[in-house]
Amino acid sequence: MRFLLKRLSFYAVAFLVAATFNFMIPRLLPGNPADIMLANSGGMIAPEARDALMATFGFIDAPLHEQYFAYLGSIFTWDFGLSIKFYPMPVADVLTQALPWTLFLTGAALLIAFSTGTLLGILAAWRRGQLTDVIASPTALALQSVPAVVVALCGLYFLSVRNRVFPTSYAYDPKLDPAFSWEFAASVAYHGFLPVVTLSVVLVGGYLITMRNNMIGQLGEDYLAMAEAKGLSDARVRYAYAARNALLPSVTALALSFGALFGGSLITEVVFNYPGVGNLLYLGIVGRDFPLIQGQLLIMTLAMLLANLAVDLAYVFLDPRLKRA
Amino acid sequence: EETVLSALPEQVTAWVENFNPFNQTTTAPSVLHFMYEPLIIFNALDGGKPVYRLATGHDYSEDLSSITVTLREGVEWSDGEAFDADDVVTSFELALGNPALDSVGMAQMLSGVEKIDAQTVRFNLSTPSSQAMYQIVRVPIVPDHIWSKIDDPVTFTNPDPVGSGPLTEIRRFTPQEYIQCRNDNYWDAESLHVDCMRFPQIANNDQALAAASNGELDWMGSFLPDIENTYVAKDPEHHSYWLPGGSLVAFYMNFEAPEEGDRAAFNNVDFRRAVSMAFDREAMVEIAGYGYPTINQYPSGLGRAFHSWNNPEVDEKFGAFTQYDLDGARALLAEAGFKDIDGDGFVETPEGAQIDLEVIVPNGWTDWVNSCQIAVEGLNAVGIRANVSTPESAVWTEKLINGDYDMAINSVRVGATPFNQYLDSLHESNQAKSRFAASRYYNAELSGLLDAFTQTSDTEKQMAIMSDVQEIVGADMPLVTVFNNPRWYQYNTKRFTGFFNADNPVANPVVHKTNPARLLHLLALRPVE
Amino acid sequence: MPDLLRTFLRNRKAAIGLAIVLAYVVVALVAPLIAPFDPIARVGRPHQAPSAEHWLGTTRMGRDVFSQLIWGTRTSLMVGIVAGLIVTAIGTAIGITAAYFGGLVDNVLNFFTNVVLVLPQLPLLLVLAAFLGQVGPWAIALIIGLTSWAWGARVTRAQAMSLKTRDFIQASAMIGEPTWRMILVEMLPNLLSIIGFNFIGSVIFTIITEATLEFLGLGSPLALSWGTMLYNAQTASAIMVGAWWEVLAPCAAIVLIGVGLSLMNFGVDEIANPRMRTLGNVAKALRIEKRLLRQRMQEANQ
Amino acid sequence: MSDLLTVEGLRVDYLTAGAPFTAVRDISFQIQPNEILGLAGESGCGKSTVAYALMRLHKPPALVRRGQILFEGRDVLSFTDTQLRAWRWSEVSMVFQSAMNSLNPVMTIFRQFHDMLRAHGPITRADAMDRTAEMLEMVGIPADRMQAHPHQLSGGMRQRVALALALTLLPKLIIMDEPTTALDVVVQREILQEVLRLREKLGFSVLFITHDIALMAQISDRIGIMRAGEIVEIGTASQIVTAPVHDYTRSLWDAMPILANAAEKGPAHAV
Amino acid sequence: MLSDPPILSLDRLTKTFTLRPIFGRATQVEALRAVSLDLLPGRALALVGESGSGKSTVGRMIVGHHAPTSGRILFEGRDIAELTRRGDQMRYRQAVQMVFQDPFSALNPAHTIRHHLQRALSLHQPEADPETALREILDDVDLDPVSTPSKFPHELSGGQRQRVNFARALAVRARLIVADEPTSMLDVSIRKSILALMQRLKTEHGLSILYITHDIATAEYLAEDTAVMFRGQVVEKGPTAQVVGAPQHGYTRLLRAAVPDPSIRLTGSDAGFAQDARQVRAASAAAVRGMTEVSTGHFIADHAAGDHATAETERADA
Ligand SMILES: Nc1ncnc2c1ncn2[C@@H]1O[C@H](COP(=O)(O)OP(=O)(O)OP(=O)(O)O)[C@@H](O)[C@H]1O
Ligand SMILES: Nc1ncnc2c1ncn2[C@@H]1O[C@H](COP(=O)(O)OP(=O)(O)OP(=O)(O)O)[C@@H](O)[C@H]1O
Ligand SMILES: [Mg+2]
Ligand SMILES: [Mg+2]
Repeated sequence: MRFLLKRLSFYAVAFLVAATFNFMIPRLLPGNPADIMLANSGGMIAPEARDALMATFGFIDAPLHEQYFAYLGSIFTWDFGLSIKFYPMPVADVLTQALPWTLFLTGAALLIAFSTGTLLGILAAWRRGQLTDVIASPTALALQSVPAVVVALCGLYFLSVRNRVFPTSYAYDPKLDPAFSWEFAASVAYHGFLPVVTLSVVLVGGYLITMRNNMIGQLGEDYLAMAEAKGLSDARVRYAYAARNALLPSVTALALSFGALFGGSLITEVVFNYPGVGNLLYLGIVGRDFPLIQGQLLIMTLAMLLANLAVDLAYVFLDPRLKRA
Repeated sequence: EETVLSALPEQVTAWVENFNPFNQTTTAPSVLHFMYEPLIIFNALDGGKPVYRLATGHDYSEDLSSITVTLREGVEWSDGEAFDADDVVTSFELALGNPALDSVGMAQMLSGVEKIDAQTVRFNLSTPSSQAMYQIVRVPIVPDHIWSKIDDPVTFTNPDPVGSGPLTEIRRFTPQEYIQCRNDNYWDAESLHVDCMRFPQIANNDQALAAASNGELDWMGSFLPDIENTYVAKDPEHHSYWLPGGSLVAFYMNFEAPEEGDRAAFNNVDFRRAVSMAFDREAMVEIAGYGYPTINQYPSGLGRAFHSWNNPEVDEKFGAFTQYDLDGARALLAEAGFKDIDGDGFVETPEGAQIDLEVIVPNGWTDWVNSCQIAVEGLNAVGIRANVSTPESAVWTEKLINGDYDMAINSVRVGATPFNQYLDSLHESNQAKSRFAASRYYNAELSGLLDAFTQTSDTEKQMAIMSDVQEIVGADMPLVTVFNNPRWYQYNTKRFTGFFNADNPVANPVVHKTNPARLLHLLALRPVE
Repeated sequence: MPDLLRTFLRNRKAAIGLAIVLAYVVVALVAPLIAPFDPIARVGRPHQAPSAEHWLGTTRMGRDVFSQLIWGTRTSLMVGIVAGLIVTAIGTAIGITAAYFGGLVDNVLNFFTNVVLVLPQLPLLLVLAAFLGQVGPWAIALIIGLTSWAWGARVTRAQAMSLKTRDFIQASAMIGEPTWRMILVEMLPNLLSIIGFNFIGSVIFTIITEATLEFLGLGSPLALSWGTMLYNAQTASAIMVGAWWEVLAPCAAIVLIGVGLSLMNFGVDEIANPRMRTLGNVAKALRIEKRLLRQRMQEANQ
Repeated sequence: MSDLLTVEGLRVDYLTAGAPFTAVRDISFQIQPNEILGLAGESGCGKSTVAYALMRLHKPPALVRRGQILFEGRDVLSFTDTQLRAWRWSEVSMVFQSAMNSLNPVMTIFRQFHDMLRAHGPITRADAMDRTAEMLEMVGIPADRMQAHPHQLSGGMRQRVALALALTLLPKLIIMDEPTTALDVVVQREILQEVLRLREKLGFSVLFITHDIALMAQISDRIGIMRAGEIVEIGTASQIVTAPVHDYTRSLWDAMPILANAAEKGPAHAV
Repeated sequence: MLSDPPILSLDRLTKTFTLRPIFGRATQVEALRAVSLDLLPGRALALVGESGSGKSTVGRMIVGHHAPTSGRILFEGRDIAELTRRGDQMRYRQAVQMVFQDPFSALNPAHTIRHHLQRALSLHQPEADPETALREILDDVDLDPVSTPSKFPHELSGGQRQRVNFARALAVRARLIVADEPTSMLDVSIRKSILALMQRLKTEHGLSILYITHDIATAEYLAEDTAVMFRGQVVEKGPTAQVVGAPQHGYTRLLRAAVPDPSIRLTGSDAGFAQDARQVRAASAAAVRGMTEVSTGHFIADHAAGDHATAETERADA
């Protein structure tokens, strides 16, 4: 339990630091959101009207520390103010609308990439120097160094623009209403296909290489020879013994890859006009939607921390050496 | 069978359920005009002639200090209530009483709104002006019986809109699409042949192009690259476009530039003319703008749309200064004493001060960035040291307003007459107050002429005043105009006909929410068969 | 040192990687000599397809894509290397310091590292880039350099920690080596492979990230780099109008250098991790073994 | 043909970047039923390589180039995978150099037994538990420790678990590759005593590999001395102790300090 | 023989480690319990005992790697905890050097042998001509002075590496060497030559040696004095001839009996050993109240009657 408490307190402090950081950034950004908003709408506006608008957006000229505490409070009440870009929607609502899509996108991609990457990594290590390895490893290597932008653009060009196999935007057919129906699910799958594949392609290489290296690290271990000597089948030795143990460092690597996952999903969402939080963040940045940026960074940080925490827990679960009966 | 028109008035990442017509930013783009009918539509393509909608007439008082507007009889709101002067008064009081709703600036323009009788309203102006009605009609007219009960009209999202326009019923609303349908009580129902408008959410040009070339959109206004190939060629029979000239694009020079050399140069009219001659306007239009903008080589910056106002003498006298002529520019510079003294390949002022121009352009406004690069190529070619810089648009705006720049590309809205563009950009009283009047050019004579323009409603007199204005601007060249932005407009005749185009230039055809004439356009459309 | 290089080059993957990277370096160095056109001059009609004159076609602005690619190599590579150096320097310094001094120093540094590690990096980078306004490639290099060191610090620390428990560190402490010598002379050389790994990885990361930032329009559109090329292609809807060369050229350049650098990293990994080294022999032994087994079975059956 | 195991001209190469390295060259020996054969030699002489090759556990880049391994007359090297799996552990098992590493660190002791039992025929969980308990008690470990993970046991206990594992299927031959090097002498002695006791009870053969020839002399019936991949001398334990023939064997004895009073008793010093 | 004052004395040295596992409560490990020993100049003291009995901990505390929980370490009569002046500390550090068990890990793989020795020389013998000194030292440890300096550690065999480690101690002009199982990772065939080297260093250079091992036979070969440790306590100490030749304490006897003896064949029926072992271990774990001198300089421990409750729970082997 001590371990968990320690991790939890780390995450709490990390969150505070990150939150403070998030607070600082938009306040240092040049440009005034109201002006940008009005410039975009093409109006010439009187200073009084402008100030009145600013006030409705919650831009009070309070001292910094008051703003800061109000901001910290907002974390707990989940009240990030009103979005400028989506005025008069509260940021929290905007985010709540977008979050499921990002979760779907990243979750599906993570699942696909991690399982395929890990599986191929196991096979590549097991048959190292053989065909699987010779093909999969260099491919993984190449994929690992391809930016998400490139994959997304190529996917968009070849599969959506040249050959209209997949749609270029949306999370589902706009003509449909969200419902628990096959039709809707199929539409979500169809629209999500390219984004998920893009993101998976970007991630899979890293997982493959990590797993392969971990596996190779395990291969010389005596307990594997022992397992084999015990007359266990090849598959059992490979998965229940070698892969199971090699998975541990892979899980740590998983935590480290969340950054890439979030970054990748941001790009993917922008390129495929996918209505997730990454896309929102980009819009927020371009439109100087401070409340949105702030809320955005905050939940992204929170998501990172939760993901890391989940990995910590998984690690404890996977490694009995940490438990101590 | 219902007729549904798919339109793309603007690119967004998600529709926001906001039908407050006073909101200038996130309101659904079909609220103004389609849901809330304007009083009058001034048709810029028809010399600014009024088309009466909720109003049936307007009269300036003799001294131009007030306007009396008569309202149409027999108009009903979509909930069946009758429309009358109370609605108009309430609407203006909302704007006057809530600065956040007053995006048109009524507070400065009006001293009050009076109900004369059920069908008559009088607007009292703070300062006499013959131009006031153009602004007044921009205020949306909302029903008194609903809006007088709203506690906070600023944050009110108007979830169940009651309007006077042709399409008031929100049939379906999702962040990715919404459909707005016919008002059963519409007063002008016989003109209306479109049952519903569908607004798909589209986030960027690429997606707009994809949807448009697929034939999914009937009426839109997007930048489509290489339009002949990417759009028209996909269905030559039905896909078409028309890009009439819009806002004026000009290079602004800061007469109070921070560096001494730059400042001196900008205050020298020959230098300004040389700059203008160094600009390859054609390349800007053809390459940076894909051929979509309308080139503007009027020395007065008038623009082709206002050709009927043109003073040909000005063209004759100063026309050479808007032609691309590098040698001419060099000669002009040399003549005016701009020489390369230190041998770095770039000229200095006659006093020997360095000239080093930074041309600012908002990051991301690609056609402008490219125009600036073409401009700088020309400047460098004639020996003026210049380079481009791309601050964020917010910073760019700030710099323009604060005068913290050398040269900038910028645009000015055009109105129903040439008056607006001159007023916004060159009137003394506006200088340094907005980004449109950023050049800090003070000319009392010009300002006097513009003031006089507002004091008369006599067209003859207005023409004469405009001629003089053009004379001054042409001679002084305070701005280097390069082209007029296109008004983005594409249409598909597969399902509807009657679209405005160059052969049928009834009114501004754009579907964007800033164009009131789009209502006329909507009413002109007929479903196929 | 030459020994190390030889081991490195004996690795086929590493050698190929090095060759690719060197090719890029050469291109970057002699860019002015080999670029056929001025990369920012309009030298052709807009969007000309690849031809004998314009090998990779022209951009929407009528600029030569090939020349842009060559000049872009210079920027992108420099940015990658500069940011890589910053990342490696900070990561190594923090990692070694934390590991060597341990205790409170370690706690503080490690905490700091972990915090940076759990921040969502790309989103933050975007916000920072926007905050700085028009950011040129150098500013991007700096931003990336200053925000991306945490991973390197973590692996360096881990490696240095295990190194610190090795007896030779204690042995040199016992003969009275001063601290700085222990770190610089005794520990650092043994961390070279992890540092190299970190550096190469950071270069890849920076090149990718820079391209991404610029693609999103958060860089300076005037810079000449692969990311800007992508951005300009994007704003010109190059994909939509069928000017694939404008998009694919920078994509290919990024992918290829990425692969080259990754291959080098593979090499570094194999040097650092002897288990990785024997892969070729493993395959060979397997083949022979299979053949022998078949023979034996045949004999047994006869 | 009463030999349990016959090794004929076995050669094992390691493929390296340069020329292949021959770790074991032309080794031949036999093991009789119920016999302990010791294999001694300095580090790197190829002892473990032999052990692994006997069970066909060698992994590339190791390669059995030549030779024959006959187990009760059957040619091990030409077994199919299925035959091999069935043969392993039920007839030949192995105790590895370090028990610390030969037990899977993330599995309970019971699961490691269960896995092995299942691989050699259907067995219920309850039966597997009974069998595990029985085996653990046989080597002196309380049965309730079967749910422990290896890291929860001491080194000596782990070595006993490994021994119990190796004995579970009552194999005819157990290969022990330096089973006690990681332990201190007292524990080592306890475990070896255990092995000997079990052998008397169960009657299996042992290939005992170590570099400690004094230890080997105490328990082996016959001893082979290896050097650089070859067996330089093989003979009965007493012959190797009292009358070593090969110089290398003698030098091995010389290199070992022998306890003074032990030397008085034994003739090892007198060459 | 006992007239020389000890170069180093351990006075009731105690060391308690606190283990903080990720899960569960912190536990205390009493690695050393009131250990007192004397090291005499020019002599070797062997420290033998089972694995985990605290032998290495003694060594590491002497070289200052751990601080004592209580008790004192006296160097030439002065408590080293009181050596506050930098010069004194340096002098002590230089005087006491350690040779590790793993010969490879003790040399920096990134540097040549020359680097290793020259650094020691330049730090501690700045006046000497580096090349000559280097050659002499290599000669002293029977390494080829010509070819060895330019080699990297991985180019040497284990025995050679261990010689380099001794050479480094010589270069520092150490007076006491703590050798923690210096031969256990070496081939049997060269073990004796390393022992011979230590023997020679002791006699020719007058070095004191703390020889940590669990191999009684080598202790007998090298050391004049022997101390036997069990569970963090010294249970028997005295001249080697007596401690090894005629052990008095139960645990020493057990240890002595367990040493492989080629002349005695083991049989399976000899079940008594394991039983003995269990009993002796239980008895020896109890706290030591004092030492009884059974003959001159030969002490054995008196154990407290009750079982000493150790915090370690995982210790017992059965
Ligand atoms: N994977 C490998 N590649 C190349 N050579 C190897 C490999 N594994 C072992 N060898 C070599 O084969 C020889 C025999 O090794 P083996 O492990 O059988 O020795 P050993 O007698 O068991 O030694 P030890 O007593 O240290 O366990 C050694 O010289 C070793 O260096
Ligand atoms: N740094 C440490 N932290 C916690 N416990 C330790 C530490 N160092 C040693 N111990 C514990 O102290 C006890 C004595 O360890 P030490 O290494 O001194 O034994 P040893 O007699 O040298 O054993 P071996 O013969 O195996 O080397 C052991 O139980 C060990 O687990
Ligand atoms: Mg071995
Ligand atoms: Mg020890």
